[in-house]
Amino acid sequence: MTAWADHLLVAPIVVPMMAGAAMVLAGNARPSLLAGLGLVSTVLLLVLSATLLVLADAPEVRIYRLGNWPASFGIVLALDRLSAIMVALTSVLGFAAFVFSLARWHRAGTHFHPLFQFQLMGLNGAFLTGDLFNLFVFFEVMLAASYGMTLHGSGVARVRAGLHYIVINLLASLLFLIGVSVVYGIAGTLNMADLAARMQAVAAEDRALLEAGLAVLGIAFLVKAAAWPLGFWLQGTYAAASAPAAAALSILSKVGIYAVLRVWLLLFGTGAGASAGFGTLPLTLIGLLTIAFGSVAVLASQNLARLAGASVLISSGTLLAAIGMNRAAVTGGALLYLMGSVLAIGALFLLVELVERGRDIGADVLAVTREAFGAGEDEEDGEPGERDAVGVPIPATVATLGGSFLACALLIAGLPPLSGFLAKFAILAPLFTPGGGLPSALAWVVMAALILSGLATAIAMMRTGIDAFWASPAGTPQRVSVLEFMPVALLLTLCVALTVAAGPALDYATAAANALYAPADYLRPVLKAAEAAR
Amino acid sequence: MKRILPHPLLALVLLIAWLLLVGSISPGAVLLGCLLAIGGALALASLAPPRLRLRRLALLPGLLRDVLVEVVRSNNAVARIILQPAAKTVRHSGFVRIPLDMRAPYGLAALACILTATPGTVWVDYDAADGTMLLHVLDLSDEAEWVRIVKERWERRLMEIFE
Amino acid sequence: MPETALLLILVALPFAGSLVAGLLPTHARNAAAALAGGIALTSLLLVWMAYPSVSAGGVLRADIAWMPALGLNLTLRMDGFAWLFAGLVTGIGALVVLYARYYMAEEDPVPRIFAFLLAFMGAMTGVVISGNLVQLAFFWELTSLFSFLLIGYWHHTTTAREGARMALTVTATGGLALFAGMLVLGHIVGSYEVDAVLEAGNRIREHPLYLPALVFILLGALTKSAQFPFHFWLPNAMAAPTPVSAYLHSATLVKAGVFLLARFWPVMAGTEAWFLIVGTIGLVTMLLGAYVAIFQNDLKGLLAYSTISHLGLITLLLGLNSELALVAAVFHILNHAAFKASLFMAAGIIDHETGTRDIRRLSGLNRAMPFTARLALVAAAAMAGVPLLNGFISKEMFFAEALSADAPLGLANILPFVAMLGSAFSVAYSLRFIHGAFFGPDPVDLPRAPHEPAAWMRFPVEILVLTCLGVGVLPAATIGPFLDLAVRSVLGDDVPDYNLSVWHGLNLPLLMSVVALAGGAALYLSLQRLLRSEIEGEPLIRRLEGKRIFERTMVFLSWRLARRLEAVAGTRRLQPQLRLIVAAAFLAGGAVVWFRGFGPGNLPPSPIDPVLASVWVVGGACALGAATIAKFHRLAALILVGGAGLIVCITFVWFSAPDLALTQLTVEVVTTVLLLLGLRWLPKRVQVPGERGPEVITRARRLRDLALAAGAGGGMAALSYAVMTRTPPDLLAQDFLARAYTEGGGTNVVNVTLVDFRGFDTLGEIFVVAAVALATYALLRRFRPAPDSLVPPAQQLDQHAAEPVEAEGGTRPVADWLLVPFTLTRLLFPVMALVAVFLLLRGHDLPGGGFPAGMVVAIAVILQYMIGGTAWTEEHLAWLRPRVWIGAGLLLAAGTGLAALAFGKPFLTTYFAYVVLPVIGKVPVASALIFDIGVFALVVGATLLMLVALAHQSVRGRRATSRVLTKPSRAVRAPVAAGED
Amino acid sequence: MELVVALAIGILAGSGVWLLLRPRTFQVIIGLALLSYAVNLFIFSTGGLRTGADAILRQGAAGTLADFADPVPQALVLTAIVIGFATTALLLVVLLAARGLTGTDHVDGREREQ
Amino acid sequence: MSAVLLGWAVLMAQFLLAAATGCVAVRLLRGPRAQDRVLALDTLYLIAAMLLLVFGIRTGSPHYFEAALLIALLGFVSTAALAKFLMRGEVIE
Amino acid sequence: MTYATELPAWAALLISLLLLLGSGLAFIGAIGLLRLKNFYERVHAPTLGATLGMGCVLMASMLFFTLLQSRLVIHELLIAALVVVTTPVTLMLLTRAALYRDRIEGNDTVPPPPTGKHQ
Ligand code: NA
Ligand code: NA
Repeated sequence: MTAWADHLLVAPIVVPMMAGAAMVLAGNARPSLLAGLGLVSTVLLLVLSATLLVLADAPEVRIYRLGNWPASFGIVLALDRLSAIMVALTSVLGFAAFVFSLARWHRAGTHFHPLFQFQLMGLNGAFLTGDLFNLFVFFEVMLAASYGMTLHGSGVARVRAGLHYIVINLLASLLFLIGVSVVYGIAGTLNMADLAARMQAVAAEDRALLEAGLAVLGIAFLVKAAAWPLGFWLQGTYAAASAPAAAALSILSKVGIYAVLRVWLLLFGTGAGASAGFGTLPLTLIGLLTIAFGSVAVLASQNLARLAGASVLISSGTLLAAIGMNRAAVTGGALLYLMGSVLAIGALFLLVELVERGRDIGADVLAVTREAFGAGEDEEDGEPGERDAVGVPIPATVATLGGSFLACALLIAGLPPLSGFLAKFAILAPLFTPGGGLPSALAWVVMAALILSGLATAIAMMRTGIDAFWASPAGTPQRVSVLEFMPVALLLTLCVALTVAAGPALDYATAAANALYAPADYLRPVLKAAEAAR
Repeated sequence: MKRILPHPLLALVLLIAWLLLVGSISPGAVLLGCLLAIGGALALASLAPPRLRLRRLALLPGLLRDVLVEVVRSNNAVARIILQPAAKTVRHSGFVRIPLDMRAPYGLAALACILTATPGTVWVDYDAADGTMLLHVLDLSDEAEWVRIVKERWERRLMEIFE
Repeated sequence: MPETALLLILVALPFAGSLVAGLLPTHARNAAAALAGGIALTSLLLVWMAYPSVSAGGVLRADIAWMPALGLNLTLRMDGFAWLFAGLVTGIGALVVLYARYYMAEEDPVPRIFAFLLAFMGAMTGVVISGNLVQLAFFWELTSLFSFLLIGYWHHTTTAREGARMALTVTATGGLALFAGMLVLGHIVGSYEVDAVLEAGNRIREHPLYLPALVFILLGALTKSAQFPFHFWLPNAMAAPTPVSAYLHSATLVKAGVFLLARFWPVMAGTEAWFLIVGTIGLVTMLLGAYVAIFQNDLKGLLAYSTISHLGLITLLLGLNSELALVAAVFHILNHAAFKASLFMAAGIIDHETGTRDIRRLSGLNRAMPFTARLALVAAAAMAGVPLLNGFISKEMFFAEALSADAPLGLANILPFVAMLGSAFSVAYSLRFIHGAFFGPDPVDLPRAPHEPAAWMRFPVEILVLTCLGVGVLPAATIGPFLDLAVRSVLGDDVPDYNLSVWHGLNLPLLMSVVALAGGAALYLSLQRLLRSEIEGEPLIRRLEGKRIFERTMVFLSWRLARRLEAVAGTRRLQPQLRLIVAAAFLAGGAVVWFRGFGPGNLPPSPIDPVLASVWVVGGACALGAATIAKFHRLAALILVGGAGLIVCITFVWFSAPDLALTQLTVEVVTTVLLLLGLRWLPKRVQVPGERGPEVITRARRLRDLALAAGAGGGMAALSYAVMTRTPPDLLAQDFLARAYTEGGGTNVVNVTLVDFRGFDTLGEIFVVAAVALATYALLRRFRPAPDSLVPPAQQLDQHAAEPVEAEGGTRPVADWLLVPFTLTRLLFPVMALVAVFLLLRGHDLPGGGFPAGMVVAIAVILQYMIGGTAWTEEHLAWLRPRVWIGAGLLLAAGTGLAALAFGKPFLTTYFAYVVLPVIGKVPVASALIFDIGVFALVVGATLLMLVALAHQSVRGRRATSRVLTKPSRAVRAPVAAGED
Repeated sequence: MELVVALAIGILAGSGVWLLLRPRTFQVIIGLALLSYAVNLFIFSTGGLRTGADAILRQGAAGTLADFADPVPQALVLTAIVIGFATTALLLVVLLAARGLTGTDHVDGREREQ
Repeated sequence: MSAVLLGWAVLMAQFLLAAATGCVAVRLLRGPRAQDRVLALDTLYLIAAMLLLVFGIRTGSPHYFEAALLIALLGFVSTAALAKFLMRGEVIE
Repeated sequence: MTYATELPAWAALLISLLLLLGSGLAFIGAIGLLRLKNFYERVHAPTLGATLGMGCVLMASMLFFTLLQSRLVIHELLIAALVVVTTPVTLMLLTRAALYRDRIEGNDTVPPPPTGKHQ
């Protein structure tokens, strides 16, 4: 018998699954029914993920054996803190994007609702599964739905970007398959815990092969994580996607990061024998290059949406670099960073649409050229009187949007007072442990990268923000419905909460990271279940 | 009856096909086969195929035998043509337009099957307006002979069966 | 009041007030001002309440856990020095609020500015009473942020936006450097607590990371204090409303930098590096600022550069590595705050009442506003260092330090002269301020008729000027205790003897003062002509305009360079991206192999089957052929791919995988139809026979791709060979085979694996198919063919056979050339369905299963579409509703999984039993079959949804064309579609 | 036999990659089709090549790897085939939509300027 | 005896079919016209079905029959689609 | 070929002959595909394999499995039926397509469309 509480592990997958399936059957004729189903599902997911967060805060991972087959033989779900964090982020972002879409986007094309649910299902599945091939399957569920979501609404830009997105992800999926099958061919198992347990026993002459397979797998993950030079698809895709789709996408790129974290640390942890620590330096270097490219891209962005996309690159790079440092404390910081970054970038993507609404197309380009060619210098050359300058009252909508934008900017650039700053500190502090030995050269580079990328983001966002909120004539304020603003407010409120409760959040994240670095706690329950069944 | 089993003959064929597939004539297989045959016939009915009426079933075995013989014979003939040295090509191929009297769809289909199944001839086209059929023949020495063969050997007997 | 609460309230109250003010209605100016003033005064009161314990040498603390794991807590710490600064911040803050109430125009949305002012005050308070390094950096960046908002208050003007942006760029950059410095400092000290840092002076100075820490921290401090070469942002920040300028320039923003220098002076100063960096920069800044100030025509510009100069002076003092100099610096911080705030307010009053701040237009205002003139005069005199005013005393101390400085590199010799020169400049610009605005003939052509401002607007100026006077006359009695308190808390017991008195006797500093005063006056007089000229800016270094250089640099770095780099390091094109991914995968796998080294495995290869080998010669030829001709001969490539697929299928059979063969086969057929459906919408691509060969670059690119393709192919071949020839590990497969029948209830292990052991994979997989089908359908709903594909294919224009032919029994649905196929294919429909059911039912035990079965049904329907046409088929197969099949299939499959929960089993647990039925006998009942039926239904629905949606485009296209082309003519014919050969 | 299959995989993959890197959408989709053949065979091959092994268990008997081909890679290939089919369909539709909206069949939705 | 004879015959049959595949492949690659290629593909389907049947005899396993059946049942659908495309420029009208 | 040891010799011989004949016909058909001059001639070639060739192999299969499993195995008949029904459809469509294309290109070796029809 399985206790009802155990089913909670599979619930985040099953709820959107059933909701989506029911939506397909219901058809497009009754939009309110679809919206209602979606609301029930997303709210339920919120509740579930909160419960899982609590459940996961335990010394051992929780295991759910699908089909009642023993672990390592059937497919198991495994809930640890990392999974719980990712599922919670998915739920929050999913809820926000869903509510946002109810204002107008869900009517922009057919099948929005079921695809949205499938995307949530894919994400949750990817985060919860303990099986490598099942991870592939859920990657595909999530991607298949995200293809639909990015194309939602159609139009030249979306289709053009969608084509790239799909082709690249298909290639990455093929790489994933190659990697998985090599792993199976050499190690003889697909269960991640089982695999980790077998790592040490892999014969020396087979190890190179296994590692080659995992390296290919790693490339697949890095493509999904949009690491440089494999992630040029990201900006275009995110910029073209509709706002709720892009917001949900902001966690999609983190799936690659999650996979790296999960697979790398499990397989190449201290228990991996000769393979321990495999590929960490390349990971950091790739992360640093990604940060560098993201910073350049953020500065070179001609519009808000591309800027937001570039900030995803920086965020991915930061996480990869931090994970590559291969230290639990740094990874803990990185997880804190991940939480804030996903929420903030999600909020930004929603905001982009609200800000851009009603603005001239190409206004951003103008803003940059204005700066580039120093237009407006004439004004200063005149009389330095300021009395004709009387403040312009800002409509409440603009003020709210501006404030939210400012909050996003602070979060993403990692400036005080919001959690972005604390997260960067949490990554850097262990690298510069008070009183420890001299920090490594890599630590200095990471510090420089984090700080300079924050600066680049700040400059770029300031430029765009000034142009969007200050320079444009406050003529007709954008029409923004409460339904659209509430999700942004929710996400930002959570960021504020993350700032205030940074201590507990960091403790949770560090506990998650520590568990990743001590995979014994992950292996034990899985293998125990496997043993019991034999 | 017609509503339950619209195409009894086809249903029977389906039942036989099912039994062949499962390779068993156990009661279970037959029962399931009957159900599926009825279902298949219903599905077919929705496609509104022309009605199949077999008038003189007795002619069928003879026809089949002749077809088989013709298939073997023309296999041999065509194999020879293919394998003969390239130099000795005096044969020429070509199209023959043959006026047909038969209008029954199944009869026409059967004729097409027979002509195509015998190597050396291919049914190319059928013109419903003037009821002519275009045949391509690999070894075309005498057009009139082919018209005769088609009309006498096949069309006449098929018309007896299907019309 | 407990100290924790006091400190917390001190920091939190302004922020809370800010929030409230921000929510006030736009024109609630009195409410906002009252709120802001009340909060500033309350804060001042709180500071005053702290005086008893601070003055007793105590340090107030508050410590609240925030991120204890990393040593970052909300640590507030108020010692004498912090107390003094807190007093300055809140006290001047209160005055500024009062001033702003009268200064800001009636129609200005003032609650906003009060909100920002309060928040800024809170941030500044946070900086001065931070007890933790990281937290200090935290508040530090907040001051940058709120100053940005304050400077950009009038954001509809370009100057405000640019000033704000420049200020934030420079100070936030510095702030980030400071953050880095704090991390390094924390590393050196072993704690981020200020207390710990202040006790670790020697360790810091001797640590190998001292210099990096110093540079980072100085970058923070010097940018904030507008020191050369980062000074240029400050004059541009005067785009802020004057009350804001008064606040930022006197007590707060720029003072944060020197506050930091003084705060860490005991632990970081005293080294040569300190002197060279801090001292030199202070010196240059002092001179430069003062020199440029003389030539400013804008009252506020003059004051801004004077601020730069005075902060340079303070920095220089701090750089001198002498305790007395530190005392002088702290003292001058206070004095400067007093006179600079009052002067800014005076400038604001002038601007407010006359409508201009241009010194060249202003004149003789002392007649219209005598009281203001007198106040300004006193304040300016304090700035110039006239005796009996506060500026004089700190300047005397400065001169004394300049004389006695122990500076390396012979700097000691020039220091006194530089000090005098700077002082003389300061006298000159002070004279210009007063003389230019208040003296001379009556002004002409002013925007407004000048008169005295409202009394309350002058009140803050009066307070400040009184302070200048009071301190100047009775320094020891007024400022003495406070200065002592501050200095003592910085220096601890090492406080040197200093003498706060106006008269030190006839000494060298006094002489220097006299020379400076006289020299400054002379300089001003001699510059009269130059200053009246229309030439803008200062002589000699006019071209070195910091703002312009900054803008150029920023545009270059943050835009041009970034764009160029992005173009170099990134791409928006697909091909390079794919190339990179392939190369990366190849290199990643290859590198591992290269470094680890591996060869073929230990197993002997199985004997080569010549039949399969020769079949693969064909398969390989198909693949290569497809690769070669896919550009111009699409159809041929499609056919060749079909050939290769068939060979793959045979291979599956060869190696004992019938299920794979079945599935591959059905997929093969559907894919071919699918691609053919698509081919119609692609542009014609015809190879021009006489075309010149590809360009050299193209050829090189192709060569590279060829190498990449060969590498990827070779790599995969090698990898697979290596895996195949290795001893299989302790495979899971063993378990699958052992349990498939006994526990899974099926003899087809692959199928049992699919629907049971790994049923979760299959469940996911069908959702992939469903999602794709839905997405495809949605996209096709919005499909818009390119204009040239709107024309029906040439074939159809040529053959009018598409029109239904009249025949007996009504209109025949198809052209007569399709008659025979139409008859035959309809008969095939139930046969195909039968085969599908057969495959579905046997799947668990024999090759087959839901997926191939579903595909077969879909193919059966597609065949009807192909031969019968869309309209006819949909009329006759109306009961086929793909979306219902999809939904039902998904629900059935997922529902079967859920049903297990009712029996207390985990999701997807299967149930299996034999049921004995009458007549029929023993029948296996497996929930896995229901699952498979779900898969079946889904596959039918999804495949049909996609194919039919695609097929419908032709119908829609035709409808669209018939509107455009009623009579097709040869002229509009598209080139022959299948120009494939 | 391993060599033949390895070479087959190599040729399929090589042809696929070559086409994948071409500028026309149709070439890309054909390339992906070839590449997925290669990958499917690759997955399949990791279970080892067994000609004439039993595919189906005898009733009531448990199988062993001595008589049977490894079912796991087969199950994986089946999943991969299905997913590959679905995504190919989607890609096709997207490339058609791209062609319709942009007027070109270049993968970037615009012809490369020379 | 039977085994030897049958084994030899099966091998020969497979060789002949493989050789047939080779001939077909030449047509498949050379064309010259699209219809030639389609015809070749159709023939390839046919030969593949025969190859599978012979393979079934070689291994004595009945499990490959369904694959041959499917080829016979479905192979023509893709050929018909290709032919229809050649004829009408459109598979489904 | 361990299965085959139980087969009687006559059956083995018969099966062998059928197999060789069937595959031989398929091979000849393939050669025809290669050798014959134009498409309309080539279209006849595969029929060799499709009719008698396939028939022989199917018969061999039926015989073999019937003897091997000691029960009547004749499901191969289905394949035969399907081949008979589907071959005309493909060849007809294909030849007509070729005819159309040749007519369009003005190839005068092919007959014109029937009278009274557009071309
Ligand atoms: Na024939
Ligand atoms: Na199956």
